[in-house]
Amino acid sequence: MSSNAPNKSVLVVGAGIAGIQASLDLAELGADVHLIEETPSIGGRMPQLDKTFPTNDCSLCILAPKMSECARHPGITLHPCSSLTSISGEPGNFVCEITEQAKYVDPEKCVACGLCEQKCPTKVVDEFDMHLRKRKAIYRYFLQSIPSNYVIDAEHCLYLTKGACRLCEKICEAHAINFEDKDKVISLNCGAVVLSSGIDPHDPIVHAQYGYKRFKNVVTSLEFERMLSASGPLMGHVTVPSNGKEPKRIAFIQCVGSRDVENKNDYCSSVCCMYAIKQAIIAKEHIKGLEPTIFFMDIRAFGKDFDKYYERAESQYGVKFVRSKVARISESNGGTLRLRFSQENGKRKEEDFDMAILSIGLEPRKKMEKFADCLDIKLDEYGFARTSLFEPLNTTKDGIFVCGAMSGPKDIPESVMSASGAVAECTKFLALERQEKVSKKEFPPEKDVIGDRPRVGVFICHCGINIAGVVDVPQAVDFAKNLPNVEHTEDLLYACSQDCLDTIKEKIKEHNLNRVVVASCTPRTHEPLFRETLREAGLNQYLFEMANIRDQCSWAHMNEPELATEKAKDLIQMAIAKARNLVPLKRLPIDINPKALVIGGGLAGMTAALVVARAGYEVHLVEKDSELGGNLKDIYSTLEGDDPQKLLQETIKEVKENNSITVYTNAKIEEIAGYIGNFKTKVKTGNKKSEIEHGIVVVATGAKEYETKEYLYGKNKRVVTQLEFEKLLHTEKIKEYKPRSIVMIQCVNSREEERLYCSRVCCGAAVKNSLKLKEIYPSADIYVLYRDVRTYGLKEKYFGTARDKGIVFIRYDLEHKPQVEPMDKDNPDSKLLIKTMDPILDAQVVIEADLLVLSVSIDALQENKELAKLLKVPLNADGFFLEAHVKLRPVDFATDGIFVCGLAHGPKYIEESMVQAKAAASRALTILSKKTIEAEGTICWVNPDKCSGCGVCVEICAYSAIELNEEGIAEINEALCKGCGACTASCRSGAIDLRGFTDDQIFEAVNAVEI
Amino acid sequence: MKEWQPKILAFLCNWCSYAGADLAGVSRIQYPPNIRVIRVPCSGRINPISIMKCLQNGFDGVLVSGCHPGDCHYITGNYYARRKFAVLKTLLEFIGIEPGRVQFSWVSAGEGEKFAEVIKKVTEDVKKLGPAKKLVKI
Amino acid sequence: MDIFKIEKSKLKQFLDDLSKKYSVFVPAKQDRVTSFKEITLNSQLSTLNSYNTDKPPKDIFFPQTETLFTYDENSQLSTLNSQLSKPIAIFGVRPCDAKSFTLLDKVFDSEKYTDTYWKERYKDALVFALGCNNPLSTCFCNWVGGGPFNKEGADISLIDIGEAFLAEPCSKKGEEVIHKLSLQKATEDDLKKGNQLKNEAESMLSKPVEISSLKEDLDALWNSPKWEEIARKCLNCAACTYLCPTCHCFDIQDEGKSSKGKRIRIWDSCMFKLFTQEAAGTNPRPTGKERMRQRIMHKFNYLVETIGEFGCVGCGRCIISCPVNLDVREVIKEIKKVRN
Amino acid sequence: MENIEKQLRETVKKLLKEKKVDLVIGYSKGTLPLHSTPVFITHEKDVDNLIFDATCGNNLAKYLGKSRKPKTKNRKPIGIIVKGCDGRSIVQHIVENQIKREEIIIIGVPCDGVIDTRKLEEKVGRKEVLKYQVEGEKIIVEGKDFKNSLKKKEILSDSCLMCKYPNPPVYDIFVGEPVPVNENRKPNTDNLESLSPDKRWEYFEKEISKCIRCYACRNACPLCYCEECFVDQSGPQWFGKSPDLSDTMIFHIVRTLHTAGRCVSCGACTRACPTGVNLAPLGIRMEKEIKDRFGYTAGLDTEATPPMADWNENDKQEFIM
Repeated sequence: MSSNAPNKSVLVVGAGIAGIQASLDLAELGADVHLIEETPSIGGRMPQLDKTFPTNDCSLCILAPKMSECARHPGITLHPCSSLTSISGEPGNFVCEITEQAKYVDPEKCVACGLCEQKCPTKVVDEFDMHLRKRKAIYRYFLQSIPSNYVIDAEHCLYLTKGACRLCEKICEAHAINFEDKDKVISLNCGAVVLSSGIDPHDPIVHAQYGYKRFKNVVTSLEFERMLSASGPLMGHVTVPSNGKEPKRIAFIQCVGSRDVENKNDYCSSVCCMYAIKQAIIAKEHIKGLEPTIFFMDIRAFGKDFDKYYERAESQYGVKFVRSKVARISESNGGTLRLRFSQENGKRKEEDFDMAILSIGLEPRKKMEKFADCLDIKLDEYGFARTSLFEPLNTTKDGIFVCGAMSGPKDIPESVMSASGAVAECTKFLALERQEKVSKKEFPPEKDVIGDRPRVGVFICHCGINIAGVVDVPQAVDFAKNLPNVEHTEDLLYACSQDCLDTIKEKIKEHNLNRVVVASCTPRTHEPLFRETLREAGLNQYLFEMANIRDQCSWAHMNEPELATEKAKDLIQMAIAKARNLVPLKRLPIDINPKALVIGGGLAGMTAALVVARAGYEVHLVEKDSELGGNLKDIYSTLEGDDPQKLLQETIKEVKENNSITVYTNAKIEEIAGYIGNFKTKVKTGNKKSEIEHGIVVVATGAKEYETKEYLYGKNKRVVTQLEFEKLLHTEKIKEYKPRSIVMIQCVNSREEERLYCSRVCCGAAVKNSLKLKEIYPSADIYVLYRDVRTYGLKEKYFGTARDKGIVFIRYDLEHKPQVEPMDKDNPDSKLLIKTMDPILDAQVVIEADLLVLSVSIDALQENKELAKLLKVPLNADGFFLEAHVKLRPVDFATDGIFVCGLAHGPKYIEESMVQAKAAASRALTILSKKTIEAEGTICWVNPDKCSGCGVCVEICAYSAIELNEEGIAEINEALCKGCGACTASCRSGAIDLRGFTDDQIFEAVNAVEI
Repeated sequence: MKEWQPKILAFLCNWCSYAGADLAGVSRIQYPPNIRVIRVPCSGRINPISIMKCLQNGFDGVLVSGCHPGDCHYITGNYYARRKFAVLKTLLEFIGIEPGRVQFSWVSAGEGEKFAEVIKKVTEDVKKLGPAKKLVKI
Repeated sequence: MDIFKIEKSKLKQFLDDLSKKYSVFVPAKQDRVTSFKEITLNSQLSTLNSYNTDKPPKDIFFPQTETLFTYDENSQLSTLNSQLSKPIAIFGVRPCDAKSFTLLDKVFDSEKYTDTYWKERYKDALVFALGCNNPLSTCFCNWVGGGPFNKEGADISLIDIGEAFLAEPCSKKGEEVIHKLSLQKATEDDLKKGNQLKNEAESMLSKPVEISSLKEDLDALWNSPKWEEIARKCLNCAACTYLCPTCHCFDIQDEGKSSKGKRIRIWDSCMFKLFTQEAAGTNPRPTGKERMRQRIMHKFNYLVETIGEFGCVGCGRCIISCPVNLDVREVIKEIKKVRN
Repeated sequence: MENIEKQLRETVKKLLKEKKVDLVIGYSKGTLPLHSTPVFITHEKDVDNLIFDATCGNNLAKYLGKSRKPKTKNRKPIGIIVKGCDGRSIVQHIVENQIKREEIIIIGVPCDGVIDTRKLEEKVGRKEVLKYQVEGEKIIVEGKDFKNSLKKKEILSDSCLMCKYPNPPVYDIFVGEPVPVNENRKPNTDNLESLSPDKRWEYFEKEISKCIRCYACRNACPLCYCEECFVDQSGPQWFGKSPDLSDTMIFHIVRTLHTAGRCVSCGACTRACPTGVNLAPLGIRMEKEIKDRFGYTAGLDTEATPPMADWNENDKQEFIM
C-alpha cells in the first residue's frame, strides 16, 4: 500500500457536520476523501436536533442536502460503522488502519423496506432517540440516515447472541442479510487526516441534587430536543413523562456539567444558553400557554444575531429568565418538580414545574484518551484535542488536523468554519492539481423529452409534522392527482431524505415522468438537491419545480389549517402549471481565472491570502491603510498568554516574502465588475490606478472600536477604552494614572437598541487586562461592571482565575446603568466616582476610580455599505456582511465566488478570525482549483423574428450582456447574462424571454389559480 | 357564513423578498394565508403584462416585492422595476382601479417581520375593497 | 303587389307591436357611434332620419364574438342553445346592407356548408330596408349593381316620404307579415312621391365606373407591382374589414383554463399580419402588399368565382373609416387604369 | 397656408431635382372633404399634389418604422414632411434605433393644429360635409343643405390644444414661419382627474366599450412598430382578442404603458379610431407622469436615454409600501 508518490487521499474521522463539511470541501478541491463514522449513518448530532438557533431553521432540513451531497459526491467514500485504529507513517504519507464493523446487512442489496424490522423480535433502547424509544436489533439508525440501509446490532441480535432466530433473513426479499459478515480491517494510504469526532453530552447523573433518572420529569436537553423533534418519539408533541399530559410550566437549568469546578468541567460549553432559549421558544410554539423559565448564571448570547434572539425570546415569546443556580430539585405528588433556588439577592425561593430540562454541557468523547494514544496526539487538561491558540486546527502531530467540537465546545457555524479551515491546512500535505473537468460525477445520459407530452410527477412532503401538522397532505395529494398531465402523485415523509430521493428516482422511471414537482420547503435551499436527483434519474435538472408549502405556508399559517391547505393546493397547482411548460436547459461552462482578490490586510485578510498563495494561486491583497496588520496592531496579549505581536510580525513577513502575493496599500477599490471566475476590479493606490483580473473575492475588511460618547469618554482623560487601556498596560504610560482603583464597564454601546448584538471579545479582554494589571499592581482594586460575563468556551477558566485574584465583578442592568461623574467638577481630568446598583447587596455602591475602562462595542465599518454595493452582497441590520446561511454557509455569500471572514462578518477573537480566514480561503480554493465551472441555465434569449431593435434591453442590462448585431437585432452574451430578466420584462414586443422563468410559465402559474 | 377570503398574487424576487418570506416562515411569524407566490429572480423581471393578467384572472390584489433600492442582487433591476410600477400604478389609478389592488413593497432577506406586515396590510386593504370586479374577465 | 304606409306618428306603436313577435333592431346612436341595437323602451328613432349607420348590421346575425361551446371541470362540453326566443326583425336597414345579408347568406348557408349559428338567426329574420333619399358622396352601390332604393335582401322595402314610410313587401315572408300588420294602403300620391325621391336619389350618385370586367382585370394583375404602391399608405388595421357589411372572416379562439372555459369565434381580418401567420414562423402574406391584394381579390375576384357576385355592396364605410383615406374606389380606378 | 404649400412644393421639387432624395413622404388632398391622405412622391410631376393644412392629421413618422421604412435606391435619404408631433416621433425613432438621422431629410412645417372630424360632427350634427374653406381662425364647412362657420379651435384635436411643440424640434429644412410656442400649454387631464375613481372607470368603460379591436389606433401610432404586438402573441397568448371589455381595456392599458415615455401625444390614435374612442387622455396622462416623475419629455433629444430604460436612485417611491 505504502508509496512515496504524491498522495491525494485524505482521511476524515467522524461524519458530523464538521466531518461532512471537511469532506465536501476536500472533495471539491479534487482530493479522494475517506469519511469514516462510528455509527451506521453520517450526520452526527445535527439530525438529533429539532431546530437551530438563531433562525430556527429545521436542523435536519438544512443538513439533509449536505448529507445527500456528501453521499453523492464522487470524491467521497463513506465508511459507516468504522473506526480509526492506528496511524503510522509520515505526514503526506500516512497509513491508516480502519476497522469496519460487521453490519450483517449487505448495503448494496438492502432497499430499506423495513420488513426485517417488523419481524425482528428483539427490542433495544434507541440511542439516537436518547433512549426515549425502542428500536429493533435490526434497525435503521434514523429515518433519514445515509447510507439508508439497515444494520444488525450484534450485541442484541438473538441469532448472534443466542444462535437462533434468523427471522430477518427469511423475510428479506432482497437477500441482504448476511450473518457471515465479519469485521474488516482496511488500510488506507492518506496524505493527511482530519479529526472531527465531536463530543459526548455530559451525563447529569453525577448531579444528584437534580434527580436525573430518579425523577421521570427531569430530562436532559438532548432528550428534550428529541421530544420537540417532529420526527422524534413524540412527533413533536411534548408531554410530561410522568402523566403524558401537555406541560404547563417547564424549567431549564443551565450549566449542568459546565462552568462546574467540582466536576472538573470549569469551561463553558458555549451552546447551552442558546439552545435552551431555542428550546423554550420552540416548545412555546408547540404548546399554547406554556410558561418556560430558564435558570441561568449568565446568558451567553455572544454569536452573530444571538442577542436579538434572546431579546425576542423574552419580549415576544415571554420566556422567563431567572438569574440563579438551582440548588436542588425534589419531586412532590404526581411527579411535579419543586425547584429550590436562591435569587441573586440571596433570598431563597421555591417554584413548581411540570418538567425540568437539564442543559447539559459538551464533553470530550469518552474514548478520547485511547484514541489519542493510538494516534499519538496530545489532549488538553479537559480531554479535548490539544491545539495552540494561533494554530487552532493543528493537533500536536503534523499532518493531523482537528475540527468541530473535538478541540473544544463549538456551535454549528464554528464547526463548519473549523472544518473548512482544517481543509486549508490539509492542502499542503496533499498532491492536488487544478481540475480539468466540470464535474467528476457521472450522470446517466439525459433523456430527450422535447416534443413529449408532459408527464408530471408530484411529490408532496410531510416534512414530519412541519407541513403535515397544518396542511392536509392527503387532501393535497388527492387534489394534485386529478390535475391535467399529472401521472403520479405521492406523499413523502421527508422528501429530501435519501430514501425519498430514491423513491422519486424510481417513480420517474416507473411512470416515465418527464417533469417533477416537489411540494415541500423552499427552493432556495433544496432545489439543487432535487435537481441532482433528476439528473441521476436521467432527466434534465431544469424539468423540476418546487412548491413552497412549508416556509411560506404551513409555518406561516399554523392556526389556519384549512386556509393553509387551500393555499398549499393553489401553490401546488401553480407549480404543476409551470412544470408543464418547463423545458430542458443547458449550462454554459465558465472559465475560472485562478487568481484571488483579498480585500483587507488585517490578520484575517493576510491569513486567507497566505492559504491561497501557499496552494499556488496568485493573490492580490488590498489594504486601505498604509501598512498591513489591521486591528491586530493594537492587541498586545492574549488570555492564553500567546503573543499577538509576534504572530502579526511573522504573518506580515510571510505575506511580503511570498511571491504569489501582490500587496496594495493605501488602496481603494473603485469598481468591481464581472462574476465568479472572471472578476475585474479597479484599484486606486495613491494616484495610480490598476485593474486586477481575478476569479474570486475574499472580503476581510474588518471592523473597528465604536467611537463612544458614553461615560465622559473624550471629556475626562481617565476614561479610556479597553483597546487604549491595553496599550497603556503594555507601555510605561499606565504609571501616569497611578492605578489603585480601576473600574471597567462592559457592553458600552453593545447589546442596546442601536447595537443589539454582543461584541463577543470584551469580556475576555476585560479579564485579560484585569489580570495583566494585577500582575503589575497586585494591590490594585479592579471592578468589572458587567451585564453577563461571556467568557465562553475554554476562556471560562480565566474568569475563574480573575475572581480568584480578587477582581470584583458587579452586574448591572440596562435599566440601571452605572453613573459616572468626576470627583472634582471643576477639574475635567479628576478622578471619577462610579455609582452602580449591586444586585447581590441589593444596594448602590460607589467606587472611586483612578481609571475607567470602557469595553466599547465593535462597530461595523461604514465603508461596508459601499463595498457591499460594489460586490452586490448583503449586510445585516448591524452593518456586518451577511453570509449565505448563518449555520451552514458561514463564509460564503449568496453570490458565487465571494467569501467573507474576520471582523467584517462580526466580532470575534484572533484565533476565530484566523479559522474563518482559513475557511474562506479553503472555500475559495474549491473554485480556484477548477479550470471551469458551469453557469446557470436560467438565462435570457432573444427571438430575432420578434425583435424590432429598439435597444431598450441594451440600455437596461446591468451586465452589458446585450448588444445589437449588424442587422440591429439584440443578441445576448450567455456568459455575461445573470438571468435577472429585466430585459425580458422591458421588451415590448416579447422578443426576449428568461429561461426557467418564461412568460409562458408565469402566465400558466397565474392562470392556474381558481378565483 | 365564512368570511370572504381574497386571493392575492405576490411576485417575490428570489434574493430578498422570497427569502424574507422564507424567514417569516422559519421564524413562525404568522400572516394571512391569502397570498399565492410566484418566485422570480428579480422584481425587474415583472412585466406589467403579468400584473394585468393577474387582475384579469380575478386576483383581488397583486403585490410585487423586491429588494430595497441599492440591494438588488442584479444591481439595478429594482430601479427599472420602480419606474415601471410608478407608471403602471398611475395609469391604473387614472383609469379608476382602486389604489389598493396593486401594491409594491421592498422586503429584504432579513425582514421576515416586515414581510408579514406587508402581507397583513395588503390583505387588509384588499379585504376593505371587496372582491375585484373591474378588469376581471368573466 | 300592394304597397302600404306606416305613419311616422304611429311608428313607435308599430315597432312595439312588431317587437311582440320579433326581436326588433333599429339604428341607434350611442356615444357618437351609430349601429343597430335591439329596440328598448327608451330607444330613440331619430337615427332613422340620418344616413346609414357607422357600424354595419352584420353583427346581428354574425356577432363579433360567438361562443361555440363552453366546458368546465364537472360536465361535458356544452354547446350553447342557439335557438332564439323570437325571430329577428331589422327595421331601417339600408338597401346596401340588406343586400349584404344575401351575400353573407350565400357564404354561411350554402349547399356545401351550413353555419348553424348564422342560419338560426337569419332564416326567419324580417328585413325592413329603408331607401336612401340622400345618398352620401361615399356611396357607390350603383357601381356594384345596387341602388339607393334596391330591394335585394329586403322582405319589406321602405321609402321615407316625410310623414310616413311606404312599405312594400318584396318577399314571400314580407308579404305574409305585412298583411298581418293592419297597415293602411299607400295612396297614389304617396307612390308618386316615392318614385320621385327614388329618381332624385339615384341622380345624386356619381356616375359608376364600369367594373363588369374587374374579375378578369384582377386575374391579370395578381403579380403587378401596382399592389405595392396601392398598399403603401395602408396601416393594416381592420377598420375597413370590421366595418364592411360583407367581410366575414373569423378566427377560432379558446379562452379559459383547464378547469373551465369556452371556444369562441371572433371576427378576424385579412389585413392583419397574424391572419396568415403560421406556427412555424412563415407567413404567406408577409407584407401589406399581399394583404391589401387579398382584400381586393377576395371582394372582387374570389367571391365572384364562389358565389357569383362581388363581395361589396358599395356602402362606402371603408372609405369613411379609413384612417389614411385609402379609398377603394380609387383602388378600383387604379386597377382599371393599369389594365388599360 | 397656401403660401406654405407653394414653398413646400418648391422645396420638394428642388430636392428631387438635385437628386438629394428619391422619395418624399407628404400629404395630398383626400377623396373626402377635410381629409388628406399620405402621399409618396418620387417624381417632380407629382409634387403639385402636395398639400399642408389642418386636415393633415396623420403622423407620417409611422412610415419610418424599421419594417415599414421604404427602401430607397442608392441608399439616398428619404424626404419627409413633418409637423411638430411627427418631428418628435421621428426623434423617438432615432432614439430607438428605428432610423438613423442621416437616412432622412426632415422638411419641417409649422402646425397650428389639425382637425378632429368627430368634433366637427358634434358641431354640425350628423351631416355630410362636402366642402370646406379655411379663413384665418375660421373654417367654413358646407353640405347639401347647410353652411356653417366654425372657430378652428373648436374642431381641433384635443392633443393639438395642449401642444407645446407645434414646430418640429429637429429638421433639415424648415418651410414657412415657426408657429409661436404657447409655453402655458401642458399635458392636462384635470377634467378626468377631478372625478372619483369609480366615475373615471365609468368614463373609460364607456369609451373602451366602443372599441372593435380593429387596431387602427395602434397601427396609426408611429411608435407601435413592434414586429409582433403583445396582444398578438401566442406564447403565451396573454389576453383575448375579442372585444370583451376586460381584454379590450387591458389592451389599451398595456399599449399606453408601452408608449409611456415615448408617446408625443400627437393624437393620431384618437383620430384614426373608426368608432370614436377617445384614447388621448391615456397618453396625455402618461406624458404628464413621465415629465413630473422623471423630468423627461419625449421626442426632443435624439441622444436621450428613454426614461423607461433609465433609472435614478432618487426616483420618487411614495407608492411603495
